[in-house]
Amino acid sequence: MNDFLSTYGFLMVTMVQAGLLGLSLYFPFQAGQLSLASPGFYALGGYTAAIMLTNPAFAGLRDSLGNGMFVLTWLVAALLAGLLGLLVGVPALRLRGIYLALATIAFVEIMRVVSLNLSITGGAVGIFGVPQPFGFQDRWQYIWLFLPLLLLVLLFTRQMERSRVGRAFRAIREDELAADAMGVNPTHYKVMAFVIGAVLAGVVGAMSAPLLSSWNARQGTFDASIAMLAFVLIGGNRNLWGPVVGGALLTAIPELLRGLADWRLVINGLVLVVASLYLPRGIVGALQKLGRARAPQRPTPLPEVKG
Amino acid sequence: MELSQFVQSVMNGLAIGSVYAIFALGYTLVFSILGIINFAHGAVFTLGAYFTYTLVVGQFENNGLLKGINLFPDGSPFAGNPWMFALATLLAAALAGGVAVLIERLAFKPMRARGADPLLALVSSLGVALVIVNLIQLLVGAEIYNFPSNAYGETPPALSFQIGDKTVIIRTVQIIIFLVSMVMLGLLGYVIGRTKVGKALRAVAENPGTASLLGISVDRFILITFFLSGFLGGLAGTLVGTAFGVAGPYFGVAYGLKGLAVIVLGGLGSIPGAVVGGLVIGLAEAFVPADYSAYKDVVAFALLFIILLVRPQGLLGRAVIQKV
Amino acid sequence: MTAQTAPRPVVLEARHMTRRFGGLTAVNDVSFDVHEGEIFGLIGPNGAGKTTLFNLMTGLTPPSSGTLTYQGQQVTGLAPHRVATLGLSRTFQNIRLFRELTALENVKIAQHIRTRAGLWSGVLGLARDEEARVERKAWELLDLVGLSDRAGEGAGNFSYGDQRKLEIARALATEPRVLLLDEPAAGMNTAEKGQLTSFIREVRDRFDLTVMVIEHHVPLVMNLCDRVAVLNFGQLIAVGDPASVQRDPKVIEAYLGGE
Amino acid sequence: MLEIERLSVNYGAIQAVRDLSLHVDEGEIVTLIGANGAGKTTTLRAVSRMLRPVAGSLRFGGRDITRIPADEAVKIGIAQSPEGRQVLARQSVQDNLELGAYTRNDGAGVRQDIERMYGRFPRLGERRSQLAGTLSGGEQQMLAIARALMSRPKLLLLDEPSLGLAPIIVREIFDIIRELNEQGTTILLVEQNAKLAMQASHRTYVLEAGQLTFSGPSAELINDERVLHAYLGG
Amino acid sequence: QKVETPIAIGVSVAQTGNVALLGQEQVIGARFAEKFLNARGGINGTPFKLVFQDAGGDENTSINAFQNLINKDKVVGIVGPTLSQQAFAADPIAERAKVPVLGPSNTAKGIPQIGNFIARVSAPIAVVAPNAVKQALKINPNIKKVAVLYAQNDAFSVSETGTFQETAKAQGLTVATVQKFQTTDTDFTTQVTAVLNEKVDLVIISGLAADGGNLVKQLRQLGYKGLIVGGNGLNTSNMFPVCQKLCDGVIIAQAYSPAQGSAANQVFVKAYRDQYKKDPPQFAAQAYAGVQVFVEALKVIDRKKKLSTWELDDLRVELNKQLLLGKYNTPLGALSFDKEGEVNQKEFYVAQIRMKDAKNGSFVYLK
Ligand SMILES: Nc1ncnc2c1ncn2[C@@H]1O[C@H](COP(=O)(O)OP(=O)(O)OP(=O)(O)O)[C@@H](O)[C@H]1O
Ligand SMILES: Nc1ncnc2c1ncn2[C@@H]1O[C@H](COP(=O)(O)OP(=O)(O)OP(=O)(O)O)[C@@H](O)[C@H]1O
Ligand SMILES: [Mg+2]
Ligand SMILES: [Mg+2]
Repeated sequence: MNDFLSTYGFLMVTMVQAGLLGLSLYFPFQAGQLSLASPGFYALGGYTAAIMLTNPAFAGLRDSLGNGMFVLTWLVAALLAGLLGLLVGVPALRLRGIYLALATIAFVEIMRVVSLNLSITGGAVGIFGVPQPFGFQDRWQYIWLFLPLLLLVLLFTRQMERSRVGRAFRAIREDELAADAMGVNPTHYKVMAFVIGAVLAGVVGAMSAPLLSSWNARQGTFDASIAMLAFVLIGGNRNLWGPVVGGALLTAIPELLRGLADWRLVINGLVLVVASLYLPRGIVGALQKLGRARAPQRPTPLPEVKG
Repeated sequence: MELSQFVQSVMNGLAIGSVYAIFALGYTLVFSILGIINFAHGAVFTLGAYFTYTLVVGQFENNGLLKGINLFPDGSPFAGNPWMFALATLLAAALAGGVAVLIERLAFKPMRARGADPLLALVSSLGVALVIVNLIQLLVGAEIYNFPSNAYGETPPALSFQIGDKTVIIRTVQIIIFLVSMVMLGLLGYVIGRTKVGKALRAVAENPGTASLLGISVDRFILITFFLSGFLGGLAGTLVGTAFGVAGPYFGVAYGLKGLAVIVLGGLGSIPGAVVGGLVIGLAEAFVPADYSAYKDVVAFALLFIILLVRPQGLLGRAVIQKV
Repeated sequence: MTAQTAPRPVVLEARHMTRRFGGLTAVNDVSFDVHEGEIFGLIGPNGAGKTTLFNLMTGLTPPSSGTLTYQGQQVTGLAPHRVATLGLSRTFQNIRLFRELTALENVKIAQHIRTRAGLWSGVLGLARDEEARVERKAWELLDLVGLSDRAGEGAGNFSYGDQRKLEIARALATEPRVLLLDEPAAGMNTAEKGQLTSFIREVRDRFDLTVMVIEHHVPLVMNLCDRVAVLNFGQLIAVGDPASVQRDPKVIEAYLGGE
Repeated sequence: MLEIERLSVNYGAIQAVRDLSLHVDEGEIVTLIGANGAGKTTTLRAVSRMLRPVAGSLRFGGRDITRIPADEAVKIGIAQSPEGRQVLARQSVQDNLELGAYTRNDGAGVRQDIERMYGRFPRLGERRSQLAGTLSGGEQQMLAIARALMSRPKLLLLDEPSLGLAPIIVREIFDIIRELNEQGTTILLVEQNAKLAMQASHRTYVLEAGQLTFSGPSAELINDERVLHAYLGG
Repeated sequence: QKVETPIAIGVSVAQTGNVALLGQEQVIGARFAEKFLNARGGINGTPFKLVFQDAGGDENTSINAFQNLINKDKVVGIVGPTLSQQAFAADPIAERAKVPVLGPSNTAKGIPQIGNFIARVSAPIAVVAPNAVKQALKINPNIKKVAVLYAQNDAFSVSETGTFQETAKAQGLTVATVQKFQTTDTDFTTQVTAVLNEKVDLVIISGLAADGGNLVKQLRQLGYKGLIVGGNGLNTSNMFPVCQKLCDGVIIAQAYSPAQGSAANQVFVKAYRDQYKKDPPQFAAQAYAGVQVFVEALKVIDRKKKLSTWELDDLRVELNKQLLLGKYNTPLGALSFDKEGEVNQKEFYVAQIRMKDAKNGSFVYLK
């Protein structure tokens, strides 16, 4: 068991982490927005944590807060990502479809190049020697951070989907103009979805910097954008479990294929193709199709209050 | 800015931009017809260059299953003569077109048939790209390959002229790339804008269902599109390879991001847009002052961001007018 | 046709509403009043500008000039969701349901402006009562249009006529004061059109609405409407009670065609 | 000319058309009526090969067309003016009409026919270079019908052609239907304005919940109590 | 848990991904060492084996590879990973598990400081950069103005260019322009025309093979006639297909030279040439050295106490201790380590490229 954890513990953590990142894309998706900005906010969160945890400027704060410092990095990362999300989201969300996707990729790319050029982010080398939180000895212990976060986010998402806000998101996804005409303010909810995703990605980033012991500009790239999109699509973009399953699976597959040596990534590519061919609604979509959708139940009638 | 410097920057911009443009032509073609972003385009582009290399040189380095192979012990029939090189390039491009057709058949068509989200094509094409890139690496290694330096005959490597007492220079290969991309643009523009085939393609692009209701064989047109796109990609791969070397299996994939930026900036689905977008981004990069060269990509993407905010449909894209 | 005794108060005032598309003036200097509780018909040849007028009234298309006021408040210049909040709701000529969502959800969504729950109260489940109300009302409205036994079906799977009914239910869910119907009978057969007439009246009475309706089916218009306005080439060529409009030679020539 | 035998069409688990058999003879106008959701559109879409039936067969001019692709159906002479119009929104009116004649190779004849359409629908003539997507609903309907005519079909499938049209234009459409029929075009018509359609057609089929309930000469059915009650608002 | 035989040494380099160009040379070097050293008796007569785990080009894959090597493959030590950024992420894993790591190509500052178990055979060759500039001045004493170009997204190039710039200034040269690029760039027209504008007589490049090669090519094609100095990233024949004949004359700072005269190297070079018909590249030599260092340290331990009798955990610790003590005659020349694990490499080299034809060339050792 211990051996298993030591070998695959890190993988398990990154599977959960990928699920969380997939979810961060899923929020704008719910409101019909194809945003690929998450790696930008993820990188921002990571840098925030890495800087706060290693930069001498914060030494005093670190000493006085102890492990609380880690919690503080999450909060600061959430705040910064939220603010930046607002700043980027308000103009960008006037765009639609691929145009929005590209604007968000542009954002990711700008973040990357800027962080390569700043000294506070350590340039090309990045920041290293990020300390471990809560006396963690092994990487698998990060599951104690990521798993609760995942459960929390899933709960949040489920509740939100069943609420008025969730319905507004879906309405915009289906037909923005009709939603507007039916009283849903599209800008408001699109920005809200985008910012929620940004905050989540930021927090995940802040938790991931200690996980990797280091942080650099390679963490938030176009490739990551596409990978996260694949998480959502392969998992299924119409159900909150989709990004989680997709992220976990796509993260695990190349590792499980290690035995194939040189053929590893060829097969990984084939898996992607086959999955997209045979799971047009994603994995979770396919599973849902098996289990039949339950017809909505009429609520027990109350005494009629007719006008 | 001095005139000579300005002219030089314009030339630099056009040179860089035409590489983006020629990559983007085939990319945008598939997008305009099927509305899918085909990430495998970069891989097909790469393949084009490798195919040409195989025809012209036929020997591989030390790191793949094909190591030590020599296809032409007596020298390749395509070597040593620019016309034969051009022929090899076209053959390779046709092969790349064939590969693109194969990709459509195996990776996209079944998906359409199942009514999948068109975004999923992005994942599927990503998978295809992964397969191709890693197969290349498996077969011939990650080495950098190149064509014989006399591929274009004994042309001078660069041309220069004087403005005042300053010299302005440009590489010959880049002039060739620029010209070829213009010719391809002209041809494609003619076919799509002026012919019945083009009209049918536009109908397929807009709504395949309706198109087939009008008697248009959607399937065939999609195949034609993929072939053309692969052909253009393959051609571009070879040309860019002669300019910069075939820098390993990822060499085409690296253009994917810029290529995407280019077609979106130019306006999705607009063929001239791909070229204009390429040149605009090239120019933007070229005009970044030397001291800020580190921020070249920031400038390109910031420009993209701003242009999109002002013109959400891209430079030459047509705004989708929705009648309510 | 209900004979109007005393004129009821004006709720909608359109003044000089104009919309140009390039060289084409789709709506040209149109002014009219709509009275509270009336069913006001809008007819005219194809391309006369009827739908465009609805778009101007609901904020989907900004007018080139002119204004619309609703109970003294200016409507033009507001975003569509603000217009909806004021109490104007509509259906679309080219049906625009949330196709992949269920009929029930379509109707629930439209109660957005009449409910309050924000992100956190939704997530923390603090808005149970409101949710229950939304749910109940959605079912009531589906009952009203006769679709409650298909509440869980995707709206896009409904046949054309049923989609129109669902759109009406969705528009009603915003609790409008003014209901704008763009060709509600299109795609219904003659028998159904007859039922639609009484349905619209019933809805008007039950929810205390003012109704504007665009329709090409002349018997329905004549039967249903208290007053009718006729547009031709963007201009208002006649307004009045159905009988007189039907006799107007300009209307016969442009729209009805001679027998 | 058209024989439908025991046709069944499903949407996933939903059976939209069940075991339907009907035929349209050469030179006939046949009307298909039925309530919302009866399966009329589904039937037409099966004939134009836009939908794949789960059972049954389709024959056209003696040839089995159950499995041919949709574009092939146009080539052998079947054209459809579809429900929801489906004009190509990003193409001009003129381009839409030209694409309607995609299967034809007589350039001059096509140009002539286009002018003829503009003559019949002056509205379209005024709007020839406007993008079809910005046309009014009724204008789009005219375009959809005109476009279907452009291929000079042997069999014309019209799905609610009067939908959204002003009375004056509805009359025009039915004039065209009669004229075309006199020139030899066979027509299968789906209409909600049942009376008008039955007056114009030779025979009528009544569909209910995906199945045939009555059929017969239009002139007879139009006076049938049950039909009168259910579809004519009598 | 006892050590299993044959003793397993882990190699975790980029076999896939976009740094595979480097990784595949490291694989060749390591394989060579395995074959060659085993043929010479392995570890005092018992052969050892290498276990490869692909580290890809990213941090996560390298961590996973390390976890596999340490826990599943039970290696005694690891040669890897390829990139410094990967090392910052993966090395702490080995440190925690007390498994010695030898970085074959991690040149960034701070690598050996990651921990006691982390050492490297790749010198952060700031030392050699000055020599290359001095060589250029020796060839052309009239050099006054220099242009410096570097890949801003490559950790090594960024630190190397710092040394280059300092040296240039120390030698009394003016740095007329500093241009940045990315290793993924291919078109350098803008940078080159900026350089040409300054009319410099020396160009110094820090980058990798493809971008460096393209820079050289484009400099020459656009008319630059002066000397070019290339950093250690350009010390690879992978550059030849890119700039072809135009590579000729470029002065290269080397951490490894086939011309290095030691017997260890000459045997290695000969064997490599026999098999691959060309000189061994630096990455191969460094990977070879990494494996060799492990093997030699294991030999010493084995002499004291048979390896098969060791507990794995103890052996790893002992190996790390022994490793840092020894002196090694590798193809890189004589190596030893300081107590942090930083390599002490005695010799660095400066060479000039001589192209025989468009494809084949060699690095001619200068001095
Ligand atoms: N976005 C637009 N661009 C150009 N012309 C437009 C646009 N929208 C509408 N039009 C034109 O304006 C005119 C009025 O259109 P509108 O849809 O209001 O007509 P309508 O009266 O509703 O007709 P119908 O009864 O056919 O629905 C039409 O001729 C149409 O072609
Ligand atoms: N895409 C679809 N998916 C699922 N069910 C569908 C779909 N299209 C139609 N249906 C169902 O099939 C049945 C027949 O529909 P069809 O459109 O053929 O009816 P119709 O007779 O044309 O009705 P209308 O007069 O309203 O157009 C209806 O119950 C409808 O809900
Ligand atoms: Mg209208
Ligand atoms: Mg129908």
